[in-house]
Amino acid sequence: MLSQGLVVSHEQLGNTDQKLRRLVLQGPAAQTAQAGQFVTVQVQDSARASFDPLLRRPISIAEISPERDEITLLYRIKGRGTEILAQARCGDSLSIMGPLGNGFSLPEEGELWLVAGGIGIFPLFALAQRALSQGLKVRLFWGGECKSFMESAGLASWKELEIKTSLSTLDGSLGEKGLVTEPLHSALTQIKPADSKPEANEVRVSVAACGPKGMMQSVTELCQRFDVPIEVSLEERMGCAVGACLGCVCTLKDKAGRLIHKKVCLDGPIFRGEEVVWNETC
Amino acid sequence: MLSQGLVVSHEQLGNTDQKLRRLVLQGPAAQTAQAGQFVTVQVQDSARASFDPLLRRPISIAEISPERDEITLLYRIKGRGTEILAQARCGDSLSIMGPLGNGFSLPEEGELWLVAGGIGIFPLFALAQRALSQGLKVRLFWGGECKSFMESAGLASWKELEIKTSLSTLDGSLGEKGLVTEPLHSALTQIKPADSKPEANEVRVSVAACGPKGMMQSVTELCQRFDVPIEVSLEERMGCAVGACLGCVCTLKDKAGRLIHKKVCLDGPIFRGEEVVWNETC
Amino acid sequence: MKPVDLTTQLGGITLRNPIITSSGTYGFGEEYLAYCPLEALGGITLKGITPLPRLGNPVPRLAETPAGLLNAVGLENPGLEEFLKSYLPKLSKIPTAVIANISGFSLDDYACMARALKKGSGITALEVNISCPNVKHGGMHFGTDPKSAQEVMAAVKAETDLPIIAKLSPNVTDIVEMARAVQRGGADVLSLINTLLGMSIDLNSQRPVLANTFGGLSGPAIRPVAVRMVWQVAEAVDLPIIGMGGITSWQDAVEFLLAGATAVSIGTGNFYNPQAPLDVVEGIRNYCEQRGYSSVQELVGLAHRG
Amino acid sequence: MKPVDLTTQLGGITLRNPIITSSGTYGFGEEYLAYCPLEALGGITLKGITPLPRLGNPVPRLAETPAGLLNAVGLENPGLEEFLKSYLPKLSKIPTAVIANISGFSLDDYACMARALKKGSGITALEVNISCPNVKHGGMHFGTDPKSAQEVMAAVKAETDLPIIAKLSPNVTDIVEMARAVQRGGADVLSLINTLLGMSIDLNSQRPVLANTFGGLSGPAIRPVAVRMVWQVAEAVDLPIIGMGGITSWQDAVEFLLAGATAVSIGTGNFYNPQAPLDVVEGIRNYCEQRGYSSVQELVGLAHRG
Ligand SMILES: Cc1cc2nc3c(=O)[nH]c(=O)nc-3n(C[C@H](O)[C@H](O)[C@H](O)COP(=O)(O)OP(=O)(O)OC[C@H]3O[C@@H](n4cnc5c(N)ncnc54)[C@H](O)[C@@H]3O)c2cc1C
Ligand SMILES: Cc1cc2nc3c(=O)[nH]c(=O)nc-3n(C[C@H](O)[C@H](O)[C@H](O)COP(=O)(O)OP(=O)(O)OC[C@H]3O[C@@H](n4cnc5c(N)ncnc54)[C@H](O)[C@@H]3O)c2cc1C
Ligand SMILES: Cc1cc2nc3c(=O)[nH]c(=O)nc-3n(C[C@H](O)[C@H](O)[C@H](O)COP(=O)(O)O)c2cc1C
Ligand SMILES: Cc1cc2nc3c(=O)[nH]c(=O)nc-3n(C[C@H](O)[C@H](O)[C@H](O)COP(=O)(O)O)c2cc1C
Ligand code: FES
Ligand code: FES
Repeated sequence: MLSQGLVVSHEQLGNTDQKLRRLVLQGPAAQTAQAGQFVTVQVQDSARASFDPLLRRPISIAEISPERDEITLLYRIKGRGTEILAQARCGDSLSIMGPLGNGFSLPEEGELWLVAGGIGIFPLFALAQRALSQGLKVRLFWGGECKSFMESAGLASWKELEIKTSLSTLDGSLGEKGLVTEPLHSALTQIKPADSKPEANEVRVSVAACGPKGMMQSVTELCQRFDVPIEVSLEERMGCAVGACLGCVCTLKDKAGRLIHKKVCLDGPIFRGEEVVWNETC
Repeated sequence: MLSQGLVVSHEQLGNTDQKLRRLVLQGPAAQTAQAGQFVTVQVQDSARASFDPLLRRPISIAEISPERDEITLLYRIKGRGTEILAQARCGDSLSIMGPLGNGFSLPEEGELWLVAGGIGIFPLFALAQRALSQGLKVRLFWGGECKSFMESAGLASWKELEIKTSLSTLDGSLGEKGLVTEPLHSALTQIKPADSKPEANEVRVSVAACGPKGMMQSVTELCQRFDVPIEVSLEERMGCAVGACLGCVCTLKDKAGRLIHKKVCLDGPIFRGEEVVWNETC
Repeated sequence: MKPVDLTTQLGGITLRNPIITSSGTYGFGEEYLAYCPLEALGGITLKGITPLPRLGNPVPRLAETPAGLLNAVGLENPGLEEFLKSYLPKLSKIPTAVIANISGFSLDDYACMARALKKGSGITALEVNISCPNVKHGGMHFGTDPKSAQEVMAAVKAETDLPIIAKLSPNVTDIVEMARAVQRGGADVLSLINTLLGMSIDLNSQRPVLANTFGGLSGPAIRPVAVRMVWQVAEAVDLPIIGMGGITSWQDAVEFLLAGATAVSIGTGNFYNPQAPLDVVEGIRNYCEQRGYSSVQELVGLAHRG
Repeated sequence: MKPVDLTTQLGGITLRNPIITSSGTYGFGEEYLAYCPLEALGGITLKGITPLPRLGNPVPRLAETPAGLLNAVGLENPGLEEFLKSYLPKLSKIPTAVIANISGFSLDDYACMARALKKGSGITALEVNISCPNVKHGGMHFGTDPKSAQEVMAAVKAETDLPIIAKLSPNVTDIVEMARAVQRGGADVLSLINTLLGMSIDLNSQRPVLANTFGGLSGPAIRPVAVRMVWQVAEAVDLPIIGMGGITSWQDAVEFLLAGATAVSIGTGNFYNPQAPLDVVEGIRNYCEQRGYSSVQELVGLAHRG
C-alpha cells in the first residue's frame, strides 16, 4: 500500500549524541500492520520531494495503534537519509510504502522470549504487545551499550509491560555486565537442563531475535543447541522493497542443504534462524 | 558573501493561484545590499541540503533593512525550485550568496521614473525607498494583468510611499486599460513635447525598468526616442552567479557597434537600455 | 471531446498505451500488483533470464548515489528451464503485453532462449539485453562491439517469430553506430538505455560499496544522457524506440516521446514511486488533452522540428 | 601530533594540497575571491582558451537536471592573443598553481597555444582539453579517437616545457584505451572526467532547452561514472590522475583519492557551495588526522587493496 503518513509526533529520545528518534505517523498503514513488518519512508515531506536521496528508507514498525490510525517508528540517525528524516515536523506528510514483509509468527501457546541487541529492540515492542494481548507469556533479554542508551531506547515503556526482563550492558551500568547471550543461555539451561529428555510439562519457548548479525547468529546457535525455535529479523539495502529488484537478497540453506537466495523485503525480514547462512559470500 | 538567512517571515501574497510569496531573511546580507542587486538562494533548509535541485535560485532584493539585518525577497512560484522554496518555514536557515550584481544607479538629481511590468515591480521597491530617502522625486508606472494581481503584488506598500503612480491593467480592472508603455509615453510627451529643444529648466528624468523582455525593449525604445537615460534589469539562467561560468551572458552592442557578451550576474543584472541587443541569437 | 488515443504500435504489436516497466525492476509481473494494476500498463518487461540459473552477485548489490542508483544484481534468475516451467504459464494471464528479456554469454545462449520463446508462448516480444554491465564475461562485449551486437540479433531473429527488441548499452562512443548494427542484425525495436557503468567507494571500509566493485547507474541522474541518445538514434535510424533512463514522472516520459521515443519504460522510478506508471499514463493523457493532440503518437519526435 | 602533509606531486610540480578548481567553472581566478582565498587551494584551472576569440553558443546555455547541470557555453573565451595580453600578466601574482586549459580544432591550434605557454609565463601546467562536447567540429573527434588524441598530445609536448595534462572525455567505450593513447602522446598527468554528453527538452516549447541542443552533464549525478573511470585508469595506466566529476564535499574528494586520483578538482560543486574547495581541504585534513595518515598521498588508490 502506498499512503501518506502525517507526522503527529516526532521526538528525540535521550541525548543528542544517541541520535535516536521516535516518529508517530497517522495514516491507513496502521490498519493492517503486523509486528515485525516494516514500512519504507520517503525521507522528505511530499511537498518538497526531491530525487536526492532517491530511495525510501526501510524502518520497522515499532508500535501499532489501529484505533488511532497510528504507527510508531523508532530509528537511529545513521546517514543522510535518516538525518533528513529527522527534520520532518508535525504536520509534514511523508510518503509511506507498506506494511511490508512477513512479520514475526506468534506461537499458539507457551512463552515468547524476545532477544534484542541494541536498537534491535525497536521492532520487538509491537510483538510483545501483540503476544501479551493474546495471552502469551513474554520474556525479554536485552543487551545494550550502557544504562543511558537503554533508557533512551525505551526501557520505561518496556517496564510498563511488566514482563520478566533480563538486561545486560557492555559497561555493566545496568543489569548484568556482558552480552545478552549470557542470561539467555542461563535461562535456556533452566528450562532445558543439558541432557534431559523432553518432558510433557516442559515450557514451550519460542525466540524472536533482532540485533546485530553476529548477535543473532550466536542466539540462533544457542537456540538450536536447546532445540528452541527461533526467528530473526534480517536487514539488507533495499531498492523496490516488494521483491522485484533482487537487491536485498540473503542467503539461506534449503531443506536439501543447497544455498538459495531469498528476498529480505518480501520473504523476510523475518526468517527462521536455522535457515540463515550467516557468513555467506555468495 | 556566503551567509545563512534565517527565515523570519514567509507569507503568501494574495490568493493561492497567484503563487506570490514574501520572504524575509535575517542575516548579514542586508548590510551591503543595494537596490537592483540580487541574492542566490539554496531553496532548502541547510539541514536538509540535497543535490536536487542543484542550483541556487536568483531572486532580487525587494527591500533592505540594515537596522534589522533583514532583506525581503518577493517571488512568484514558477517551477520546482521556487515550489520547494515556498515550503521554507520560520526558523529555517537558507544558504544565501550575495548581494550580487551591480544594482541600479541613482541619478544625482531630478526625477526617477520606475517602469514595471508584472512582477518586475519587485526589485523596484528598494530603489524607490532609496531614491526617496535621497530626496529624489519618484514616479511609478506599473502595468499588470488585473486589479487583484496588483493588490497581491504589493500595491498597498507602494501607496504608502505617496508617489505619483500610473497604473495600467490588461483587463482595465485598475487604472487605465492597456500596456504600461501608454501612460509612460504620455508622461514623456509632457516633459519633452515632440520637437522641443532641450531647455534649461527641463525636468531631468531617468528611467529604471523591470519586467518582461518585450516590455523593457519597448520602454527602452521610448526612452531613446525622448533621449531619457534608462536602465533595465535582465534575467538569465545562472550557474555560478559570480561571473565564472559564462552561463548567463547577454548580448550588448559596444561603442563601436560590435556585439559583445556581458555576464548578467556580474556585469548586470542592470544594464543601460540602449546597450542591450534585444533580439539577439548569438 | 474524443478521448486521447494512447495506443502505440511497436514492431507489429499494439500496446494499450506507451508505458512499459523495465527489466530487472519489475520482477515477473506480480510484485507490484498492490500498487499498479497491470491492465493500466502498455506492457511489462520481465527480469532478464539466462539459459542456466544464476545466483547473481553477493550483497551489497545496491548503492544509492545523487539522484541515482547503482546496481550489481548480476543477473540472478531461475534459468530458462525453470522460467518455462514455473513462470511462463502464469504470464499468459497477465492483462498486458509481456516482454521477456534475455541475456547470454554466447550466441548459442541467445539462440537457445529465442527458440523457446515464440508466438503463443504467452510472451509478446523479446528484448535482447546485450548490455548488462554486471557480468564479467561476454555481456559487455556484445553491447559495445557493433559486429557482435549484429550477430546476436541475427542469431535471435533466426530462432523466433516474436518481434525482437535490441536493448542497447550507453557505455559506447557512438550509440548510433550500435543502433545501426542491431538494425542490420534484424532488430524490430530499440530499447535505450541500459545503465551507465559506475561505482562508489565507502569511506569507512575504504572499499567499493558494491561487492561486485562496478554497478550499473540508473535513475534520474542519467536521464539527460538517455534523452540525448534517444534523440541521436531517432535522427539516424528508422526503428521505433522504447526510451528509458530516469523516468519518474509524466514530464520525464513526455520528454522522451518528444525526443523521438515511441514508447517509454520505467525502471528505478518504480522504487521511488510504485505508482509512477499510473501517474505517467494519466499525465500523458492530460498533456495530450490540454494541447489538443488526439493521439499520443503525435508527440513522438516533435522536438526535432524546426 | 605532526600536521598532516597535504602536498601533492603532479607531473613534476608540487601542489600545496590536492584540491584544484576545474576549467570553465572558475573563470580566470578572480571571480570567487570573495568566497575562497586562492592560497588555500592546490591550484586553479583557467577557462578553456582557443587560438581565436569565441563568442560561444547562444543562451540558454545552462539547464538543471536531477543532481546535475547541462552546459553548452561553447568555449566562449577571449582568444590566445587577448589572453596573453590582458589575463596572463595578472596570473603570475596568483598565490597558487595556475593550470591553463587549451582547446582547439586542429593540431596547429593546439601547437600554437602550447608554444605561447611555457615555463616562466606564469602558468604552472597545461591542461589539454580534447573532450569538449559542445563544439560542432573537431572537439569530439580528438577526444574519442585514440590516435587523434595521441597526436594532439604529441603536438603539445613538442612545443612546451610545461607539464601537460590530458583531459579525457567520458563519452567513450573504453577510457583505458584513451588514457594509454595520451600517455603514448607524452601526457604527464591525466584529468578525468570531462562532461557526459546530454540534453533536455522543454515541455512547453517542445524544443531542446539548450540553444545548442546538446550540452555537457556535470555535477553529483555523474560522480559514480567518474569514480569508475578513475578506478579503471588507475589500475591500468601509470600516470597521476586529477579526479573530477561531481565533487561537492570532502567525502566525494576522498572517494576519488581512494579510487586512485592523486589530486581532485571541483567544478560544478563551486556553484552549489562557493566555499566547497575550502571545506574539502579541511575535511581531507581531518579524515587523515582521524585515521592517522601523515600524508594525504597515503590515501591514493587505497581502495584497490585486497
Ligand atoms: C527491514 C528493515 C528494518 C529496519 N528497521 C529499522 C528501525 O526500526 N530503526 C532503525 O533505526 N533502522 C532500521 N533499519 C535500518 C535503516 O533502514 C537504515 O539505518 C537506514 O536505511 C540508513 O539510511 P541513511 O540514509 O540514514 O544512511 P545511508 O547514508 O544510506 O547509509 C549509512 C549506512 O547504513 C547502511 N545501510 C544503508 N541502507 C541500509 C539498509 N536498507 N539496511 C541496512 N543498512 C543500510 C550502509 O552500510 C550505509 O553505509 C531497518 C532496515 C531494514 C532493512
Ligand atoms: C537577477 C535575477 C533576479 C530575479 N529576481 C526575481 C524576483 O525578484 N522574483 C521572482 O519571482 N523571480 C526572480 N527571478 C527569476 C527567478 O530566478 C526564476 O523564476 C527562478 O529561478 C525559477 O526557478 P524554479 O526552480 O522555480 O523554476 P525552474 O523549474 O528552474 O524553471 C522554470 C522556468 O523558469 C525559467 N528559468 C529558470 N531559471 C531561470 C533564471 N535564473 N532566470 C530566468 N528564468 C529562469 C526557465 O524558463 C524555466 O523553464 C530573477 C532572476 C534573475 C536572473
Ligand atoms: C536493479 C536493476 C536490475 C536490472 N536488471 C536488468 C536486466 O536484468 N536486464 C536488462 O536488460 N536491464 C536491467 N536493468 C536496467 C533497466 O531495465 C533500465 O534499462 C535502466 O535501469 C535505466 O532505466 P531507469 O533509470 O528507469 O531505471 C536493471 C536495472 C536495475 C535498477
Ligand atoms: C559551465 C562549465 C564550463 C566548462 N568549461 C570547460 C572548459 O572550458 N574546458 C574544459 O576542459 N572543461 C570544461 N568544463 C568541464 C569541467 O572542467 C569538469 O571537467 C566537469 O564539469 C566535471 O566536473 P564537475 O562535475 O565537478 O563540474 C566545464 C564545465 C562546466 C560546468
Ligand atoms: S528490495 Fe527489491 S527485491 Fe527486495
Ligand atoms: S552565472 Fe556564471 S557567469 Fe553568470
